[in-house]
Amino acid sequence: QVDQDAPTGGSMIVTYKDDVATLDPAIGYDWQNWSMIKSLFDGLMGYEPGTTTLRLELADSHDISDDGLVHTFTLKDGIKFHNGREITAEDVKYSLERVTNPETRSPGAGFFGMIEGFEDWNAGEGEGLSGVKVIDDKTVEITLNRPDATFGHVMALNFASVVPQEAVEASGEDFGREPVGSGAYKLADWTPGQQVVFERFEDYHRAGVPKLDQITFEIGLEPTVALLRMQQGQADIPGDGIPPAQFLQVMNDPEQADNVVEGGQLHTGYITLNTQMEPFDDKAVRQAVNMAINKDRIVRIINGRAVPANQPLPPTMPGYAEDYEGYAFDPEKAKQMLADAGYPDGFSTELYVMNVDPNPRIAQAIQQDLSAIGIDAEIRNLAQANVIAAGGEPDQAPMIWSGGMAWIADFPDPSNFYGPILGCGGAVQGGWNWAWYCNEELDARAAEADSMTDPDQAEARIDAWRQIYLDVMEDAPWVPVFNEQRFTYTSDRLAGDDSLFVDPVHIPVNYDYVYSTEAQ
Amino acid sequence: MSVIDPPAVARRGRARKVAAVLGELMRRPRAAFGLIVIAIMAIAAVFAPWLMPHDPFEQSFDGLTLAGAPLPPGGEFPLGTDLLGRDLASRLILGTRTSLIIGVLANGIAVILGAGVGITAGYFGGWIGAILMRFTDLMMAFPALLLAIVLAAIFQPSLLIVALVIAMVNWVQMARVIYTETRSLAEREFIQVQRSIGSGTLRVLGSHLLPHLLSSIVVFGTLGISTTVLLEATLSYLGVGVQPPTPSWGNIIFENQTYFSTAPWLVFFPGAAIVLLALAFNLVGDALRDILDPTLKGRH
Amino acid sequence: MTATANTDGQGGARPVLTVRDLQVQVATTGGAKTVLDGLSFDLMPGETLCLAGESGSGKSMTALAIMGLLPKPMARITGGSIKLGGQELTELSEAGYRDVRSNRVAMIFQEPMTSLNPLMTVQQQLVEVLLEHDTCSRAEAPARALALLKDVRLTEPERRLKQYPHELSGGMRQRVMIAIALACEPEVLIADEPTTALDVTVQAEILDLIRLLQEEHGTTVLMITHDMGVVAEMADRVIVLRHGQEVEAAPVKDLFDAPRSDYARELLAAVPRLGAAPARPQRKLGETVVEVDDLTVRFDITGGVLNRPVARVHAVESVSFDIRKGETLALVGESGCGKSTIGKALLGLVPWEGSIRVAGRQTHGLSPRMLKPVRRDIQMVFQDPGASLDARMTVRDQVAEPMRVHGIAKGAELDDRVEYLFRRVGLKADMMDRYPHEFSGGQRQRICIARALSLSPRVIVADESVSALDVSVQAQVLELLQELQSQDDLAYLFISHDMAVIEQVADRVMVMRLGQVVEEGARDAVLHDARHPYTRRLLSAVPIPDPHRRRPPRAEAEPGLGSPIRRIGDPPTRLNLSEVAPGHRAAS
Amino acid sequence: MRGYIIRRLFESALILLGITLVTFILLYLVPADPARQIAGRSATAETVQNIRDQLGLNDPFFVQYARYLGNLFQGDMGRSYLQRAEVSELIAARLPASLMLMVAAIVTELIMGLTIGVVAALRRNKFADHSLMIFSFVSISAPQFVIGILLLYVFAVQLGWFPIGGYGTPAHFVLPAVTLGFLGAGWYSRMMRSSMIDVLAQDFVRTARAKGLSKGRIILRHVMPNAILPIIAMIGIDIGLFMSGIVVVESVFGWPGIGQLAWQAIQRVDIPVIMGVTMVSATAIVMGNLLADLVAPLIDPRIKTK
Ligand SMILES: Nc1ncnc2c1ncn2[C@@H]1O[C@H](COP(=O)(O)OP(=O)(O)OP(=O)(O)O)[C@@H](O)[C@H]1O
Ligand SMILES: Nc1ncnc2c1ncn2[C@@H]1O[C@H](COP(=O)(O)OP(=O)(O)OP(=O)(O)O)[C@@H](O)[C@H]1O
Ligand SMILES: [Mg+2]
Ligand SMILES: [Mg+2]
Ligand code: NI
Repeated sequence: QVDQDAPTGGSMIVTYKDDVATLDPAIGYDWQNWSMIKSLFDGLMGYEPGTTTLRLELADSHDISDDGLVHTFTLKDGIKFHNGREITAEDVKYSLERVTNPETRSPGAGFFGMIEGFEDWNAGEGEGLSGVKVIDDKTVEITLNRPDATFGHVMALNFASVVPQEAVEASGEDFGREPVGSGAYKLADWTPGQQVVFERFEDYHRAGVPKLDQITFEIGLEPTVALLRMQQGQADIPGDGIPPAQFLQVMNDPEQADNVVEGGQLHTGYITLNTQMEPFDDKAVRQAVNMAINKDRIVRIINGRAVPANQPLPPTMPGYAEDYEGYAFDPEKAKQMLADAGYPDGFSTELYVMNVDPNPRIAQAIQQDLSAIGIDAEIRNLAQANVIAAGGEPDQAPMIWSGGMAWIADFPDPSNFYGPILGCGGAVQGGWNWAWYCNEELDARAAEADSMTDPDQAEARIDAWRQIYLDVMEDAPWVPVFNEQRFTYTSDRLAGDDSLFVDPVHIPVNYDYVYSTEAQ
Repeated sequence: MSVIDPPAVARRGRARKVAAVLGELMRRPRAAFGLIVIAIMAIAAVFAPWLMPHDPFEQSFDGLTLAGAPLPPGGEFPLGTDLLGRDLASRLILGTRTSLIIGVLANGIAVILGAGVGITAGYFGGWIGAILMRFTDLMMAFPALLLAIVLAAIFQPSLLIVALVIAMVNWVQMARVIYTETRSLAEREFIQVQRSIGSGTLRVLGSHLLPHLLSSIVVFGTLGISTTVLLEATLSYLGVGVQPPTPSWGNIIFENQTYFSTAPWLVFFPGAAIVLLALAFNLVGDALRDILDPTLKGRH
Repeated sequence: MTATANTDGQGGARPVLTVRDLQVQVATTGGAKTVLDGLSFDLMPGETLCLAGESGSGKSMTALAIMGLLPKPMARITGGSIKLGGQELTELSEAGYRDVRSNRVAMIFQEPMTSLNPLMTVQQQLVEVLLEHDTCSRAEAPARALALLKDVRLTEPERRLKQYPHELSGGMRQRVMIAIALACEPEVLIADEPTTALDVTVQAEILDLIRLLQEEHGTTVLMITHDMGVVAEMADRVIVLRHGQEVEAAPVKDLFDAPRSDYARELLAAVPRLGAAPARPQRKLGETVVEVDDLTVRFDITGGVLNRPVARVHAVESVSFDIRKGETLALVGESGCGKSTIGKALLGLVPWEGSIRVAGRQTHGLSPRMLKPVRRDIQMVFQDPGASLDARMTVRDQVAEPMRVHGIAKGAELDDRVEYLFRRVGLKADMMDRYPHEFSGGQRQRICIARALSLSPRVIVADESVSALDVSVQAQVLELLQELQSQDDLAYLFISHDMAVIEQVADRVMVMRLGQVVEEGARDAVLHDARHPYTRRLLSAVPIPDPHRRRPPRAEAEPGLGSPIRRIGDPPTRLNLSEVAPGHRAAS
Repeated sequence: MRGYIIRRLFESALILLGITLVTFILLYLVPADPARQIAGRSATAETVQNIRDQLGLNDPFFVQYARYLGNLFQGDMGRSYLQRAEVSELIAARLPASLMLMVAAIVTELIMGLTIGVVAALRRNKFADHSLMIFSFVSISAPQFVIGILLLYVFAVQLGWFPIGGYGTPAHFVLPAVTLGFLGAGWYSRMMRSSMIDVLAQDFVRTARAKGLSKGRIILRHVMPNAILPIIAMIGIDIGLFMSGIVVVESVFGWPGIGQLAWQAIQRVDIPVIMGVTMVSATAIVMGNLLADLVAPLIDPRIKTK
């Protein structure tokens, strides 16, 4: 997939509206800095460019004990931080302990719950993660408290990036502004609110990578303006994508449409139905709602930039049930079901939505569909933080349209769509399980699936997950509405395999592997 | 030259005076135009259900192209459709309600409050003035958007709350301008005369200061219409105001402003409605000021 | 008389200014109204032509028409021609007029209060006109400005240059206006009641000044005045106007000797002559209604970067007097000596120290609410009628307002009373629904009087209340005041600079200078047996309404004229009044 | 006057203190938990509690407020919850850009607004007046986003006179300043027109004409200074309006100012940043008002500052 002979050199300009919050891998957790951090830092594990296939990154080897509990990593030789120091096993241990240290307040700490000693350490007790042992300079041994098939993916998360202790300590809280990692690029300049510049890291551990000499992120540009810049040849990638308002315009212009790469995304947009609030505590009502939503029309409203969904998992995720039909759009039947459930005249409820286009529009489409079966949903159009707060209360938001805050997978594994958003663990005050759906049996099956760590069991594990999600749909705590598609618009100056431009883990593109046609 | 007929003025009595002023307004073409526009909008607001060509909430299937683009004006939808395929004309007519309430009522409260505070502070000066003006400064620096967010989360969003928030935010500007003008008017001799007559404060403020402040009040009052109608949209966006799908001119603009290059009618028509409303009030206000300012009589 | 050679006027010389069949109309609510009808006259080089006539007869309109300053678009010239030299002015564009104004024809306006820009210092307003017409270089301008202020005898001219109009008394402002008008040494000077607000000494000085200018530069003067004394003293020829039409035009002596028209005869008969006033009717004086003891008013002058008080105006220093029921106390004194300020203090309009009792009530420290009943008893007619009327209210409402405030009358009764008051001051009832700007200066003054009378107070402070009235109306108003006095035992504090008028109305006279009383006593004692040199000077400056009699030479101003503005902590020395005769006291 | 300034500064400090309290209360009432924003989606309830403890969010309101004030007096505005950077640094990095834009915008709107106002007043009820009036209302009613993009499209893309957004050279200032200026220009022009009309009718203007002064001088030296009096009061107001317009304009033009910072912070309940930005903008507004009150007596000698 990756053109190893692609020339190196050249540069590109990526535009963004929002300022980069931080480049600290333990802190950064929005889709904008996620990929940037990926290019500045490396962890033990990574992905094949353009795919969801795990590969070794800084690690030279990864051995798993038979019971799946002990993972032994050896580091590659001669790998260096941007500051020139060689990376050792100690750095791996330090990095994992840093991200799980409560003082760090990392939003990713919870991912490492399977590592032995996490509970104590994360509660502020003990001396580090007891499960992480440094065997020698190059070897680190990580012991888990339960077998976990997702562990490889977890070690590929940004949060598991290896950071140099001395640089972290020198910068303190400002490490996010002065990041030092071992990624393909190093930070060259950061002018707040204006630009961030990455430069090729000459000592990168993969030869011939990255392709570009320099990436400039121009900050603070409204997407509409970014598009103007693109059209004037002053930018190579609008980082925020093609603005919805200009989408059709771009796509209807063959010359521009030519430069747009379309791909899937590990994303699902859904409506949560609070299963603990009347009347959504009645499964029949939830199913009726599922049948009432005209997903095709919603997709049309957003100019076809998504595909209708019928289950939680997106089509590109392993475990997606191809032949599952879901709840077909059938308002008549929905109405009947409501009547059978004791709501012949429907009922009134509220639909919470984040106030950024196109979400209020989608909410209005949903509202119209609901009113067709007699449900009168009042829209509560609020700022993101307020919607999240309302969802975290057991009795506040009967329905939430998840768009804008919706789930994009952290890593390409079906389990990632379960725990916080559908499992009992998330159905707590302040949790992300806004449907307040808690099915203990499914939780148990999920734990079981994740303990199938043997590569031979991979197939069976995926099947198990597939069934879990189908069973979830039976209970209908959500109305999956659509899976967003990605449309990456690039300039003529950039080249590379299409998959690099819709890389599932790098948004908007895989910075390390795309190359410049102007390079030689 | 148009002239107020003398007998009508010669008889005093409030009602007659108002009638005379109204008659004079109607005699001025521009003011009459303004009055008519206001009347039409008021009628549109009251009789909206009978005037709308379509259901303003119906996301009509043929209101969007297959690719999901809204339809331009013409044909079945006289002013085109919005991004959900709803009839823009109907939504504008229904939106008149919210916008009139905000632009006239909320803005009116703000004007009255602002003028009141400004006059009081400017006329009395001293510590009353200082306290009022510092309070005004405080309100001006007040993080109103934050307040809006809190209110949105605590209360059910409603037009009343928006109106209150807007009145709270907008009176400040008025107060400051009126304050400075009052300060310099209060030094004038004809105001001293009032004191020497023993006129009560209310009389001095109402009968003598106010007419001299009228032009500023007209300016602020009419410009305030635009700003409040637009502010309502911001507040709706933050969840305080009317919630979708209820239309208001402001939120139609706000929702669609990024589409103005691809679907300009979505911004143009509601924008034109706001300008028209503000302009209408301004025409009437200007004429009123002319009529009430005798030194300008005969000019128009 | 200075320029008798020119009296015949129609001699061989060509007129500087020719007015022919001038007609001016104003737009009123009732349609166009002609305020000037077919006026024609010639102004010969160096002569002084006086326009006299009753208030509202169109005198100011004539002046404004010549200046091209008729208030547009209310008033406009509807016929006739105005020629300056050979140039037709009525056809001039605004830009063309610029060279004429100030440079060739300058004008002094009737109401000084509002005629100066409140935001510019006196110096700026003077220098501006000098530079505009290239009268002098930028560097010389301040010195010229200073010289001009000295020419118009402004006290402390250096300081005045830096002051703003609101810091000056009415007379001072008028002098500044005159300085501005004289700045470019125009060919024609139009003076609309130039000395109305001035005390007699200054009036005499200004008149002398105008004459001097006339002699030196051959300036032609068109003077508008209602004061027959001034007419007699200044005019070569006189035109008497009535209702916008010429009633009589004659050389001044002919007019005074043998007026041909009835109206002119009437007018001359009404002229008060100093020393000719009848004795005041002997009335039993009632109890004291106003008691002023040790009244002191001071204003701080702030300056410097930090705007701290740098000096203090000692506007009134320790003045004591009382007025009894039915008595008229006249207050005379040079402009800026604090006369108006005393009046304002009586009404509680300026902060003051000392003691004031009105009808037995001490007013010091009273709140506005507590002052309200006091203010029913005492009313003031302000000096500048233009500034003291609200431009946005009909005059009917303004006259009715005090009665509404005090709840004296309502409805039809109120209407009747207002109408009655209007008639009493000589205004027609059909004018009641007009706004102040639609009246002439004298008419406004009468409106103010009507307003003050509306409450039937016990005391009226009349601040230059008849100064802008032509003699016939003045006589009417004075009669009215006297009538009210004899009917209701009204007491007056009568502020005026016109000695002849004072002689007519006053029971007692108080002469002020620099905030202090210099002489005080019964009318005849002060006017006929003046003890203080200042009083004598005042009296000698009174113009005599008889063109054949020359005013006796004026007593020279004493050197080192003081100023009410003093550094902080340096109060003026207080004068001691000593009794020179029973009831007659004077400073030594 | 010095006493007056000192007193006003003291009052301003009190106002700012009041603003901190109000803002703090509001933020306390906002039903969104910053700890959860920090903790992320994968966090457990204990982690969230832990974070609340660390940030002191569990303390009683007044303890939190007192702590904030205490730090503020030592010049410490805290660190951003989400960016982890010092709030003072975040603001310092952006404030100059915003302030410069503000000055540029105010100059622009004054030039535009006053000119329009004067022309409209002089051409009162003529064609020019009516078209300028419509212009004013359109400029007030048009969303700044739309104006900004239109200007960019015409002057940057089509004509190529200015860069397409960004910051640095004087050329970068023009379009954002004009966009922001539009709103103010509408206000100023209406106010100026109205007060010009009042002043033109006054006696001293007649005096000025009688002096034979040129029309230009009469307007500039006599009418405008008097007409501008009520407009001085707008300085403070203007800064307030500016602060609300800045978010949109900065994002359209990629201007590295505090508007962006503020907006993101509000969206994500980043309390220290919200507090910091509020303080900065409140200070600007309060100072603007103070300035207006100090300038007024300099221009109008009749107003006394006692
Ligand atoms: N705008 C106006 N509308 C109606 N009448 C007006 C207007 N302006 C002036 N007049 C009338 O025009 C007449 C002439 O006024 P003018 O000012 O020339 O009088 P005047 O002779 O100067 O009187 P005075 O000595 O009192 O100043 C007056 O009767 C006045 O009432
Ligand atoms: N508000 C004020 N601030 C400062 N000085 C003032 C103020 N009002 C009056 N003065 C000064 O007080 C003094 C007395 O003024 P006042 O108006 O009483 O004089 P006047 O005797 O009435 O003079 P005129 O005959 O010219 O009207 C003058 O020197 C004047 O400049
Ligand atoms: Mg006159
Ligand atoms: Mg006086
Ligand atoms: Ni007409």
